[in-house]
Amino acid sequence: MNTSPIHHATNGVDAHLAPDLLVRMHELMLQTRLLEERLITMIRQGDGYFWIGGPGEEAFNVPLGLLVNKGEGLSHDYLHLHYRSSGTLLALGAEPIDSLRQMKSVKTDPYSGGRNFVGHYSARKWNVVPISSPIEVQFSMAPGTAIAQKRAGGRGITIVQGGDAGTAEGDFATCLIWASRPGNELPLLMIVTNNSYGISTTYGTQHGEPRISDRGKAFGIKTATIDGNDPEVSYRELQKAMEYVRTERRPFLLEAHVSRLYGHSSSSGANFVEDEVDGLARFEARLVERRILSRATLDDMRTRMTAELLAAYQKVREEAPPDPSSIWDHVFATKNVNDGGAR
Amino acid sequence: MNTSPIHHATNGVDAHLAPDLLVRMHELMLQTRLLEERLITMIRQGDGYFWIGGPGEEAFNVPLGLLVNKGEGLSHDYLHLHYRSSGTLLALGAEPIDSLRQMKSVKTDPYSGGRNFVGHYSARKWNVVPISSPIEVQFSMAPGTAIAQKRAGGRGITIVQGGDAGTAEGDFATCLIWASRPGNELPLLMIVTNNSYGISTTYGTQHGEPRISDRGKAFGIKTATIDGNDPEVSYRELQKAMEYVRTERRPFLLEAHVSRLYGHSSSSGANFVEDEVDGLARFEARLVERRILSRATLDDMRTRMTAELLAAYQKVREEAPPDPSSIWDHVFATKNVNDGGAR
Amino acid sequence: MATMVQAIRMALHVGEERLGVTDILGEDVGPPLGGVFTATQGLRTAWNTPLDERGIIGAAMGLALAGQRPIAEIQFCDYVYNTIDLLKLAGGMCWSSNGDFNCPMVMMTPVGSGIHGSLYHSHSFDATATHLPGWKIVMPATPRDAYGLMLSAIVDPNPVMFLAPKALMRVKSLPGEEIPGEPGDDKQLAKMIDAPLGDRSAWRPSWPDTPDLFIPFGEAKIVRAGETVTVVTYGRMVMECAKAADELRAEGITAEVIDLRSLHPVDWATIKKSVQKTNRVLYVNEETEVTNFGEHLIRRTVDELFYELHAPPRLLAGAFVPYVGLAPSLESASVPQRAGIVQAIRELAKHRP
Amino acid sequence: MATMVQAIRMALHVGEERLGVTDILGEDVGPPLGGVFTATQGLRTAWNTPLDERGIIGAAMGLALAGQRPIAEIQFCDYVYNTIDLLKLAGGMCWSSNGDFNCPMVMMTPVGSGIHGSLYHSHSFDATATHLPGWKIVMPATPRDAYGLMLSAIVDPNPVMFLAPKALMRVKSLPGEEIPGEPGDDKQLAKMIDAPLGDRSAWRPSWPDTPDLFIPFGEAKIVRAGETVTVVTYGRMVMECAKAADELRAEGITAEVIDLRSLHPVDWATIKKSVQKTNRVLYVNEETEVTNFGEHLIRRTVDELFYELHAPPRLLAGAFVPYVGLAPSLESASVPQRAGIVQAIRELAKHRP
Ligand SMILES: Cc1ncc(C[n+]2csc(CCOP(=O)(O)OP(=O)(O)O)c2C)c(N)n1
Ligand SMILES: Cc1ncc(C[n+]2csc(CCOP(=O)(O)OP(=O)(O)O)c2C)c(N)n1
Ligand SMILES: [Mg+2]
Ligand SMILES: [Mg+2]
Repeated sequence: MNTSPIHHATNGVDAHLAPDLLVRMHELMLQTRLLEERLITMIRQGDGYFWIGGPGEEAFNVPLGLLVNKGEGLSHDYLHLHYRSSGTLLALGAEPIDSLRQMKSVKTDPYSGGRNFVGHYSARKWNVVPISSPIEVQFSMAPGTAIAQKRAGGRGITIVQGGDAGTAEGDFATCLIWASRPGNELPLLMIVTNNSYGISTTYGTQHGEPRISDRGKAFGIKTATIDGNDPEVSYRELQKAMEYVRTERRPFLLEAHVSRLYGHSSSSGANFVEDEVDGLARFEARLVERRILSRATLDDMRTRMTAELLAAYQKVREEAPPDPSSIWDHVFATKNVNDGGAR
Repeated sequence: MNTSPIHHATNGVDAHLAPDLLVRMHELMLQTRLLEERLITMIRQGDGYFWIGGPGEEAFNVPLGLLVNKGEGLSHDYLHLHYRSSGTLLALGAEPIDSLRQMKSVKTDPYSGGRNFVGHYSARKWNVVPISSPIEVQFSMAPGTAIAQKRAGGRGITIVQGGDAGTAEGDFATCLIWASRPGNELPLLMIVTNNSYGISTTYGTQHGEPRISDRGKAFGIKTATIDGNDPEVSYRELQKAMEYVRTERRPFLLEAHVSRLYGHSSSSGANFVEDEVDGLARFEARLVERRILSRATLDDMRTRMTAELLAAYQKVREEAPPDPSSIWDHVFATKNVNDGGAR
Repeated sequence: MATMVQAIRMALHVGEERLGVTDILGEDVGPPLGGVFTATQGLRTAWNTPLDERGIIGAAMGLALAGQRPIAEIQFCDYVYNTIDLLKLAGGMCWSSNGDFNCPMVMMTPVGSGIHGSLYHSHSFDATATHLPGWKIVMPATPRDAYGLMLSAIVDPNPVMFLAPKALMRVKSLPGEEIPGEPGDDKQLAKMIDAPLGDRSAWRPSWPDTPDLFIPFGEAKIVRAGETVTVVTYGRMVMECAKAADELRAEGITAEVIDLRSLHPVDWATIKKSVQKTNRVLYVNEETEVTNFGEHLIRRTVDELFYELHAPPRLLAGAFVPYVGLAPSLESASVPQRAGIVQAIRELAKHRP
Repeated sequence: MATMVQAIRMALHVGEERLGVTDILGEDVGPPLGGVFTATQGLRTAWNTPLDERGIIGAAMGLALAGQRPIAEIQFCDYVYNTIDLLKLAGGMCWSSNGDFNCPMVMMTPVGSGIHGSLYHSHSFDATATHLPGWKIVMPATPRDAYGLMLSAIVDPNPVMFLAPKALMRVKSLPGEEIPGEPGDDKQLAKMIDAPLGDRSAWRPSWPDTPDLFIPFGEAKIVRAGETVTVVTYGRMVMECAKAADELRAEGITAEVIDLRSLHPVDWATIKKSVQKTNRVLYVNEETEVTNFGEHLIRRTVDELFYELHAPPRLLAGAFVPYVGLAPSLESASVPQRAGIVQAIRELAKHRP
């Protein structure tokens, strides 16, 4: 594998990513952060009941979203995400206002019609399967889309992502087993975003495995553990891993160390945590240092996006709640919508 | 670890086990085999509805039973076994007739009162917790007895055993995680008796891990893969592993390759399989070659034990079925019996 | 005449040839065994999975989300209980995404007692299953119904549970209840579609040409017409109730026996009409009796038919003990038996308000 | 006055100090958090587990088999559904071994809606739970009952489920319903046993001296005496039903509200006596309504009291949809509300046979 041209092309430690890509990544990272901060403000103001999200994971999740081969159907990538994936969704092209809608539980929430917590996306047009609250179940489902893609051939892959604590659930092991069946190895990128916490419980008190990614080794699964707080590292390592999965049609287990910048959720206060690495701030400093963006530009961007989010919030505040009788909608499907995509 | 005196004492590849131990192991192995064959005969004659058992695993399970520190309570070993453990139970001192009783579903069945399938033991006096049919659940329960033993100190350990296919269940991963929590490593010997089959499905078609024991490595768990068809190897390796677990109070994952000499169960015909290694026959040939036992003695033993089992069968055939109203017994316990042992 | 297990196999064949079934997955469902009851022998899309029920249900869900048509087998329903969270997710997929995704999969699993299955091959699943919103649930009592309900399950855009009474797997169709297209001669059918004993690597089935026969969900079947008492049941108990009805005919008691065939949706109209005629109703199933689907039906009965009842509606179900024991004395004390059904119908018939 | 969560904490303290509790295990139950509802703050034997519900239940079973007294918390009952197979094993341990082993463990978990919990923090578990033989099941509606039922759960030799209505966690005891020994002043109690915000590493609770108070299982409590209609409920719905009864008093309708407190065993005698007096009965709970424990109680009602009913027995329960939605408009359309209870009681009261 290591001799494939793709790996060479991205392997050079000094090879910087193109400036316009860096700018694009930064823009999405900033947008993600401001969106999450707006959501936190909303919950503080009583415009929602619960907040959970991904501030601290932008440096990993934005590159992930940019690298996804997005679209509907088997030739595009399937995404089995969890509740910290706003960066990925914005990078795919999601509208920030729609997250405000889900936070406010209004009828126009395109992800769940006012039913689910914020950050619980579903976007069939991009193969983003419904995000659910139970930890790690996505790792039991992901082999299914990957099996379909293995059979279909092509370059579409399945991406599944979860936290570090969740790897203690049997579903994580299920995914390792199912991804590596001899002769049926799956085009499946397994991602663990390791923030060293499950709510209040630190990784080190519950896990004897120094690297979660090592769990892939017994199965012959390729692995890596990376600094997910660095968007350039994330981008390059994700690109490598994805290219391997796309072309070899075999699994890869990627562990990314990330931060949890506002604690677990609104239940734990959603206050900024000083002693965690802020990947966005670090990246901005680097962009300024490399003269790719100026401080003034950064300030302008922040002001503009903040205003946009405020305007969006004011709009959402006026939107209607779902009708009570809508609880009866979609208990059953009347037709199969999943195979409507161009395959 | 490797420098501990115990390991040296048992490590020498040439150090034969004492002849009386070999004779004792052989006797129990033969008894186990004949018991299983008697049970198969019973099912053929309509004296039972289902047979499952351990012919082919005697060379591993008998040494295991002999090495157990048997008794009730935390200072003795807890056993979380599965349905192929007759060799272990006979080595602990179980009466063969009691297995016939469970096969015949009579009231006198001491393991379940005529309720459960044969081979589903429960023996509180030896810390053998109830064996149940669902695959691998014992791996989720075993950490519990081991936690109690870790706290109690002493040399008592927990032993959990299951098949190869069952390691695909999340419970196996649960056991790895719970056994290796930093600072709370458990005195837990995890055993996989790998016969390369789950019913009709071969290991190689479903499992990408060349050695199941390798799954322990990411967790810093000590591991070994051994030839479980050789009772001398089994004895020595079990002794080493157990001594490590007893003294270090840390987990060990032992994979033993064994045979499945009469197929999966009566559902698959329970016919002798010619192309698997017969550990008992191989061991007998070795004992004869080393002049520890003669062919004539072996023949006599076989004749005597066969007669004993026939007599036991004739006795059991006359025993009464459980009363219909006994279904209401033991739905609830009226007192706690588990803490009655001397602790 | 086809047995139920042959009927299921033929339906699965039709499914994979004509109705888009892409995967029949489960433990031992592929070659060489083709299922512990032989239900999946010779099927093109059947493959063996790891021994991991969560993986099986999860993979089927993923396949369904990816536009495939999976049929997931749980080898015995006794082993489905570590997947209830996933079943809930599957049943709630369409609702939780507000219609963005649906989850068209079939979960098939053998249920019930009657084969001396002891603690872990005797479970029923209908109480737990009917409490899961978003699932359609069927349970055939004849080979023909198994065939037709399976075809309907395959084309449904929702998750469908196909509960197969294991004691009926080898029971044959009755005359007049054939599967269209099945060969009249049992031996011939067996030769065509049952894998031979021994080495099967070269064997290929030769499938009879059985047409589509979609038995709609929510249509019960009146198995015995009667005037005195309504008996509502499903699965293995259908035959027992029918025979109980036959026995009672000599006493002048005519029981109307209704085979629900599907539990969600349930054919309430047929139950209602019958109870309005007989004014007495007995519900029979094998499940343990506390928080039992029959109790749901009793609730509906008293909600809508209270003043038309000439006797309290009754449930005959499994004893509320942890398991069905292996000894026949235990099994028959735990699960409704013919004599008990006869007795219950007789009591209802004789009951004077 | 103690809140329910404080009452649970005090009971657990008594458990570990006097009744042999060895382990209080679960996700985030140990320091620093002491439970997502603070139920396990400051407890000596509370420790954090990996994020693995199967491991939690399994470890508790192993601990119980090894003579320990574990209390296993599932953080929300919404996350218990991948362990039903283990719960079945625990409930069947004594039966399957014919009395050789028992399994004395407590499984505690928050249940129900009412905190804007959305899809996965609003589940009820009583339907699934009551279908599991071998378990005792309790569900308190007041702090004092939580205290007394927990103590009884701890000393029981069987597996006991302690279902805590999450919406009531912060509700305080009413006068006359204090826990014996609790300080009269809320602030004082909070200072003694609630962990401070911020760094808690040096904090130690100071426990009030609360005596043993074993509330026996199977004894319901009459929360409102009445003559017109019997209302049988538990958990969060007790308060709603009591307030509904209070509202209706002005109309001359007196509802007798019964808080079951334990579901297995259930206090049938109290229900029966009340229904024999009122001749009308409403069952209320939050669970989705198909195959619901209230339907079991309706079955018992028609089995034993059919001819004493002046109206069909009714169930008011959760809508049979996959989840409770987050928007208040959705939640109130899914779960019984006060107005609906009032209406149902009124209808029963006015019903003329
Ligand atoms: C099955 C399950 N158990 C418990 C919870 C409650 N819970 C929500 S988030 C969380 C911690 C998750 O930690 P981790 O997997 O590391 O992800 P992170 O939140 O740190 O990104 C827990 C225990 C849940 N949602 N699902
Ligand atoms: C949870 C569960 N799923 C399925 C079964 C049915 N079953 C019984 S034995 C078996 C195969 C077990 O294989 P393995 O773990 O390798 O043990 P072996 O029988 O080979 O010793 C299966 C699938 C079961 N008992 N439990
Ligand atoms: Mg984490
Ligand atoms: Mg095996």
